[in-house]
Amino acid sequence: METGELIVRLVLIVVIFLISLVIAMYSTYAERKIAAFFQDRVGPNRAGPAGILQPLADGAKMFLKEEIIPTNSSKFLFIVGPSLAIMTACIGSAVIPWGQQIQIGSKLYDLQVTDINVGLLYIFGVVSLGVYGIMIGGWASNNKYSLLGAIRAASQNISYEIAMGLSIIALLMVTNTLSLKEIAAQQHGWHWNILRQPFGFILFIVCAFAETNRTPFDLPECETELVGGYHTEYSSMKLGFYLFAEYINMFVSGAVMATLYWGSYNYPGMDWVAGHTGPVIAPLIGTVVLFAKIFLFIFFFMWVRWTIPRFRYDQLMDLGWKGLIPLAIANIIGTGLWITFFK
Amino acid sequence: MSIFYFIAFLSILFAVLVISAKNPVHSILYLVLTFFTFTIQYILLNAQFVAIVNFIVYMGAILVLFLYTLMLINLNKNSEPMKTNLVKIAAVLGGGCLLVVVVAALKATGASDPVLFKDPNLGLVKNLGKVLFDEFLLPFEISSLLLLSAMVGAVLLATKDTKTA
Amino acid sequence: MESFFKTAQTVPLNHYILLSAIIFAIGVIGVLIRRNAIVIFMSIELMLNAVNLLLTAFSVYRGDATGQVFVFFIMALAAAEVAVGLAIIVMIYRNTNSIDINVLNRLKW
Amino acid sequence: MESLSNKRKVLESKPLNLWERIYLPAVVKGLSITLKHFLFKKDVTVRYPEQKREFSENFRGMHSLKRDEEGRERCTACGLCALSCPAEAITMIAAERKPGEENLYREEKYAAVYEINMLRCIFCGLCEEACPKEAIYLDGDIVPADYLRKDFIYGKDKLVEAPLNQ
Repeated sequence: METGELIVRLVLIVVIFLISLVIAMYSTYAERKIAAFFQDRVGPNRAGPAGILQPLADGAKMFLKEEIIPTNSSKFLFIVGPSLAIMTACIGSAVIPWGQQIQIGSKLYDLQVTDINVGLLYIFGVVSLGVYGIMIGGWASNNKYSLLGAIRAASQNISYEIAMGLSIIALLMVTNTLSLKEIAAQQHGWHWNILRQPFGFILFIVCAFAETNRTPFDLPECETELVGGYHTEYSSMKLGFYLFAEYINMFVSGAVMATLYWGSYNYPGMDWVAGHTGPVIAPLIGTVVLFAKIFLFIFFFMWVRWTIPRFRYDQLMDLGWKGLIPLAIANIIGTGLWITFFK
Repeated sequence: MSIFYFIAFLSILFAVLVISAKNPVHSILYLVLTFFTFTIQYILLNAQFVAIVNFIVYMGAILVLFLYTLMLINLNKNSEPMKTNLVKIAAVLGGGCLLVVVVAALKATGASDPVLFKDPNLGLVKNLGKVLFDEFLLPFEISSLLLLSAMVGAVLLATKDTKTA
Repeated sequence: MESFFKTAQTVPLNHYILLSAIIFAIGVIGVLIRRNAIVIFMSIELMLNAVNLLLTAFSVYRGDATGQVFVFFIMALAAAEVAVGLAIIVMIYRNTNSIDINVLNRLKW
Repeated sequence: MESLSNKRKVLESKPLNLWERIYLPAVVKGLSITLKHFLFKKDVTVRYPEQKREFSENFRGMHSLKRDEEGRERCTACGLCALSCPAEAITMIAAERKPGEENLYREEKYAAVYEINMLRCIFCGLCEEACPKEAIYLDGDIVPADYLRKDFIYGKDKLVEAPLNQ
């Protein structure tokens, strides 16, 4: 790897890291604002114009709060839990292609940290690892509610991972590759995968809700039953890490859904735009389009949160095992038949 | 090259910690770390697909299941009653003997060629898929049957018996 | 990337075998010294993984994908084994309120 | 048991049929309702410190100690308000009026110290009813927030009405 490419990669890593942190910060603000609009309220509007500085105020509050480590907790693991949660949330974005190749000077650079040829499985692995942060934190707190939250998180994540994997398999049968870069490139113009796998997408997004622990599947932190769920004992920035991890997860899963199903950086008429703007501006427009899609998904996550009540735990398990998994298998069979007979 | 030895050292260290940790939850977490070092070994061997499947299946599913079961059972007694020291020493001796035999056999063969990547694309999905669905199609199908029967068996075992309970 | 993988190429096959043997022996010792059924189970997983590593190393050494395909079969087997094994352990726990294998020396409760 | 008032409604909880078990139609319906609120409905909140909703006529807010038409304090420190207070929020120390203070206090006895602990007060208005001199009324604003507990003990400086000719 030559130095030029290395520098671009490093810059990209830092930029993506910063972007995901900033987006996570402002997701908290957006969540509160959007919740307010859905409930005919105003939302935070004190810190700065229209409350735009609210995340900074929240962050300062988080840092200044007293940090409590329960006496009977397993202290090392108590600290490892939130760190692991935010780490697994952050590394998922490494394989997502953020745009087309961009031309700097006379060279083409990928807007992707790394293109491993099992990229999709990598994301899947990172997602499946995400539950460790919750489980370790919940167990280390030495608290019944935390432990129950951790157990719920574990069984929920394992159950929905299966359905998620099966829905991805149907997608793979269509795309014939595991590399996210190629999947993104295949969806040129308006050939988005959602048109070929609408049913798989619905399964995927339901599983994504479960994997990111968002309402209606936020049973691990269900405050009506479990006080605070797995983060009952957490305070200060360690709690902040858990909350942050949830929002980063939301951002990354939005990016994955946009990349896999909604055409990544592609948009109808992109060739015409590329012809008129040149090789530097056009990929950037594509990146903007990708981010617009991601923001739409984040909005959708919040929209659903403030609309749909939480599932009961047995309903959640029923939906996962008796609903989504058979449907995902049916989807695979249907896709197979379609490929065999119509392609 | 030195990466291999470092990672190998870590694997052995964590493996020893797995069997020596008093608290079973700590054992599992050390096992996670051990498997993570294995994943790195696979990547060093350029067996990308095996690496990622090891990552997903072992770390993401099997060990979470272990952790889940352990938390479900929730043994509040901090440590299980350990076996007596005599048994422990005997066990270590037995394991050591096994190791010595294997190493001796290895010595007898005397082969120590370096591992060369004859085919750099060996561990990639395309290559493995072709072998798996061509040569090993029947074992593959049979393993799916195995998984299905295991699933049925697990559900049957874990369901509470309504007659006796 | 290419130069990165060159580093692994100088490791003799012997050392992979040695590493696997050590891990395998640790797994065996773990089975022998522990009384907690779950930890014993984990030691078995450790042994399976030692074999996996060795199979992959051989596969790369021989330039033959068969070894890696076998790793998948072992993983499928391990998954099945874990599902059934953990179900049995949960069942044992329900009956005896313990997962200590020394309690299990009776054939009938 | 037979219902006496016949107001009881019997809710039927049937098992969900297939259409309901897909969840999606209900989900979409719910989403459309919330989206309507998101896009079209005006927010109903009052931005409090800047905007205030009008108080009702019988609103009971902060206390004020009244003066009579000549600007003299009406309170005679009889202690009936303190006695009637269910939350025991009121304390006072009485003093005798000196000659030359007739323009300040209406009666011979007056409250040298009059304190209400606003953290204890439940704004029931019993002091207002108990007062024989019509000296105390709960006609003020909402008691403002503060940082320290001691700042919620309101003395005469905050309670007594401003003098008339100012």
